[in-house]
Amino acid sequence: MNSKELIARRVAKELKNGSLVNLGIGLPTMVANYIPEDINVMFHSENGIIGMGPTPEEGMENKDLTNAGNGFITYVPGAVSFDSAMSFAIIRGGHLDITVLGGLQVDENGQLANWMVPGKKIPGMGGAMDLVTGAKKVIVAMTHLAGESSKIVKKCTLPLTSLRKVDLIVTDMAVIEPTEEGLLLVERAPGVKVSDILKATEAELIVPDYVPEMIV
Amino acid sequence: MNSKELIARRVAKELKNGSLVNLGIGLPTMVANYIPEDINVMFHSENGIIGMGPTPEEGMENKDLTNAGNGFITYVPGAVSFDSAMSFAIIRGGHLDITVLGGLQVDENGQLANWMVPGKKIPGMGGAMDLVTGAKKVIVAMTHLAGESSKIVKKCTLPLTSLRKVDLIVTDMAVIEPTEEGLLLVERAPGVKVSDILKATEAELIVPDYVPEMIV
Amino acid sequence: MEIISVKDVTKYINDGDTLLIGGFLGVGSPDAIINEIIDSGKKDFTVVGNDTSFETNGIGRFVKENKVKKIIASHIGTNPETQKQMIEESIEVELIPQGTLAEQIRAGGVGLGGILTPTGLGTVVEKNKTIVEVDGKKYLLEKPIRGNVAVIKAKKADKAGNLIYSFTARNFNPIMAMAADIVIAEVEEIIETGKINPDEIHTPGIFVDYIVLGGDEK
Amino acid sequence: MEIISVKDVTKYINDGDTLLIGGFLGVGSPDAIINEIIDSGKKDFTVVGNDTSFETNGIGRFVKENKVKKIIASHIGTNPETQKQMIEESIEVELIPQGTLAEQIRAGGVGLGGILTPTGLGTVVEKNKTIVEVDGKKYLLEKPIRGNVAVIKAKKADKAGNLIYSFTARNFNPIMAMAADIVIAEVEEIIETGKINPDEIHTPGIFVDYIVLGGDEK
Repeated sequence: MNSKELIARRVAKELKNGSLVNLGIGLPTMVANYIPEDINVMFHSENGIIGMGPTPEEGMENKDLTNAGNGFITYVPGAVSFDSAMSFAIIRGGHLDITVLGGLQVDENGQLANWMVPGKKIPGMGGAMDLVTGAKKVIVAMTHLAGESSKIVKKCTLPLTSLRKVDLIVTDMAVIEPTEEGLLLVERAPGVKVSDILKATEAELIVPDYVPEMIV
Repeated sequence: MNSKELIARRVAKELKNGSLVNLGIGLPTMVANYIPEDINVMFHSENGIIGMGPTPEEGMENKDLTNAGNGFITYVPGAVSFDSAMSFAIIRGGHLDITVLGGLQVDENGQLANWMVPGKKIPGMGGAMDLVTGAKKVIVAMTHLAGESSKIVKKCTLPLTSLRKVDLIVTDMAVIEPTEEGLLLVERAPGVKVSDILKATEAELIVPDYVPEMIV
Repeated sequence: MEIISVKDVTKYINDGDTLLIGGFLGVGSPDAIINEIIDSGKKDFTVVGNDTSFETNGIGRFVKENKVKKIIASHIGTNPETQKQMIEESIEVELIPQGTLAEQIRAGGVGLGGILTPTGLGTVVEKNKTIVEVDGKKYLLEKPIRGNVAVIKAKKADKAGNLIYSFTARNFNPIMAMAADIVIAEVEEIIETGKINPDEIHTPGIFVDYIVLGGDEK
Repeated sequence: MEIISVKDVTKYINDGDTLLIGGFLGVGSPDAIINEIIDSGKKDFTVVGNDTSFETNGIGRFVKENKVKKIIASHIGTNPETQKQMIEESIEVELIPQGTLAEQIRAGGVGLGGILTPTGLGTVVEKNKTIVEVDGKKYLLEKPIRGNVAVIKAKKADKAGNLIYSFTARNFNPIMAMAADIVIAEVEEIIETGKINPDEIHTPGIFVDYIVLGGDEK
C-alpha cells in the first residue's frame, strides 16, 4: 500500500452513515474509493451538486456534469444541483458534515495553511477558506513530510487558510488530533514507531503512554 | 367616475411597456383594471410571483396561487414563482420598475408615511419599506384628504416608511411631483381649481403658471 | 432524513423554543403540524413568520390559542387577535420589514454574521440597531435569525428529503429550511428518491430532518 | 428582453467595463460571447469570475489574449498564463474566497450594502477590510460586487428571458444575472414563452436584457 492509499483508507474510516462530505482535489478525492460497504454518504462538490457519483463510462459524459476539479461525474438517486450561492450556503451555514482537504502545514494551534506559497505558487484559495471555516468537521489528509521538512510545525510560516482549528490530521505516519492542550498523537501508521514520528515532526506532540497502530 | 377610479386611471398612465410593476393592496390594485391596451406590463407580487394574472373563475382557484392580499390569482405565460428572498431581491436590488402604494401622509421632502398610526393601528410594514426604498419608481396613490385633514403635509407626523423621496403623488384632486425644490403641482383633477388644491393641501406647493387638467 | 407521523412531531419541539414557521397569510403553511403542536399543549414559543395570518389558520391559530410569547413578523394586520394581545401586553411583537426578515433568516442559514441594508434607515426600525457606513452610504446592520425548529410546508418530497414547493406557497419555506437546528417539513406527497430531476429541486434534502405527510387541506 | 445575434453583443460592451462572467473552469461558460468579445478587439476589462479556467476556453481566453486589466476570482491555478501575467504585473489579480465571492455578487444583485462573514478572518484576505463585531464575534465586512455587464450561460430560455441551467453548469450564472446593469445570456435553446412551469425557472426573465443562441459547443 502506498502512502496516499494509506492516508485515504484511514480517512475513509472517519465517515459516518448519512454524512454529507466534501473531498478536496488530489489525495482527498481518493477517500471515495475506500468507504466501508455499510456506510452511505452523499458527496458535495462546491461547483454545485450533492449526490456526486463515480466517473462516467467513456462516451457517457455530460458536459454540464463535472466536479470541482473539472472531471466528468455522474449523479446518484436523490442528487440535487444548485448555484454557487447555495453551494456555499451549505458549506458556510454549517450544513456540511465533513470536509477532507490537503495541507501544506498544520501547526500547534491546529491551524492549517494549504492555499499558497508566497512568491512561488499562488493558485488561490478557491473554496478552501470557506470549507475550513464552515464545515462541521475538518480533516487534513497529507504526507507527514515535504521532502525533508516536517509539515506539522510549531507555527505556520505559510499564509493561514482559517483561524479555525482543524479536527483531525491524517498523514502517512500518524493520526494527530488538535486539542485545547496541543497536538495529540492518536495513532501511528503500520510499522512506524513513535520515535520516528517525533523525529519527523517539528511541532510538539502530546504522546500518550500507548499509541495504537492505525487500522486501515 | 368615483375618486378611487380617477386615481387608478391616472396612475395607469404612468406604466410603460415592458415594466415590472408591484401594486399595493387596496386602491393601487385597481390600477390593473385601467392599463391601456397597447401597454404590456408584468405584475410582481411580493409573496413570490412575477406574471400575476386576473382572478380565476369560480371553481378554478389553486390554493397555492394567491396574491399578497390573500386573493386567488392566475398566471400569464412567462410567469415565474420564487421564494421570499428572491422576491425581495427583485424589489431591493433595483429590479422592480414601479411600485404603486397607498399613503397616509406625504410631506414637503417627498417622504411617505403609510404603515402605522401609533396607538391606533399597527398592522406592520409588510413589504412597504422595502418597496419604497428599493423600487426604481415609487407612486403614491391616495385620496387628497382624510376627512378634513390634508394628507399632503409640511412634515410627516406619522412614522416614515423610508427616507427615500417618492417620485409621484396621485390623488383625487391633483398630481404632485416631489422635486429637489419642493412639491410641484403637475396636474389638477377634472373640474378642480388650483385654489381648491391649495386649500386642501397643508404643504407648500410650487404652482406653475399653467396647471393642466388630468387626462384619464 | 426520517419520515414520521404528525403525532410524533412534538417529540422534537420544547416549551419556549423559537419556531420558524413557513407561510404567507396561511398559504404554504404547515397546518397539520401547527394543529398537532397546539393540541400537544406545548407553549411559550417565539414564532418567526411573515405574518400572523388569520385567527383560524397558520400562525394565527398559535396566537389565538395563547401559545406564543413573542412574534417576529412583518405584518399582523390580518389578525385582530394579535393586535389585541399586543395592546394587552400578553405577547411581544417585533415588526421587521419583509425583505429584511427574509435576508435575516437567510443569513442565519448561510452562516453570515449579518447583512447591511438601507431598508428601515431613518424609520422606527433603526431603533437599537447599529448603523454602518460603507463608501459614504449608511446602512442598518441586521443580525441573522435562527430557530430551534423550522416547521415548513412543501408540495412534494422524495425519500431523501428533497423538496419541491408550489407557486406562492413557497414564500419563506426554503430559507427557513436552512436556518434551524431541526427542520420538519409537511408535504402533500412523498415520492421515490430519484424521481425528481436534480435541477428542479428547490430545497436539498440535507437540510431536512423529518418529513410528515400532511395532506392537502386540514 | 430581446433576442440578438452573437455579432451584436459587443454593442453593449465598452473598453474598460467590469464584466461578470459565469462558469466554473469553463463549465457553464458563455463561450460564443467570449469569443465574439475577443474578436471585437475590445479590451482593458475587469473580469469577475470564479476562476480563470484554462488558456483555451472560458475566462482563460480573455487572459491569454491580453484583454484583461484586472481579475477578481477565487482560483487561478489551472491557468499558468494568469500566474505569468500576474508575476509580470501586466494584470492585477484579486483573490477572494469562493463563498465570499458568491455572497458579494449576490449582495450586489439584491441591494445589500455588504455582508459579514467569518471566512478570511485572520488570513491575508482581511487586509484593508473592516472588521465588525456582532454579539462578541468578529466578522469581515465584505462589500457588494456589481458589473457593467454580466455575460452568462444557460441551457434554455423562453422568449420572456426566463432561464434554466443544467447541473453544475449553473454555478455563478444565476447570481451574476442579478448583479449587472446589462445582462446577456447565451443559451443552447430558445423555446416559446409559457412552455416552462413557473416553479422550474431558475432565473426570472426580468433580469435578462439580451439572449444569444450560442449552441452547444463552440
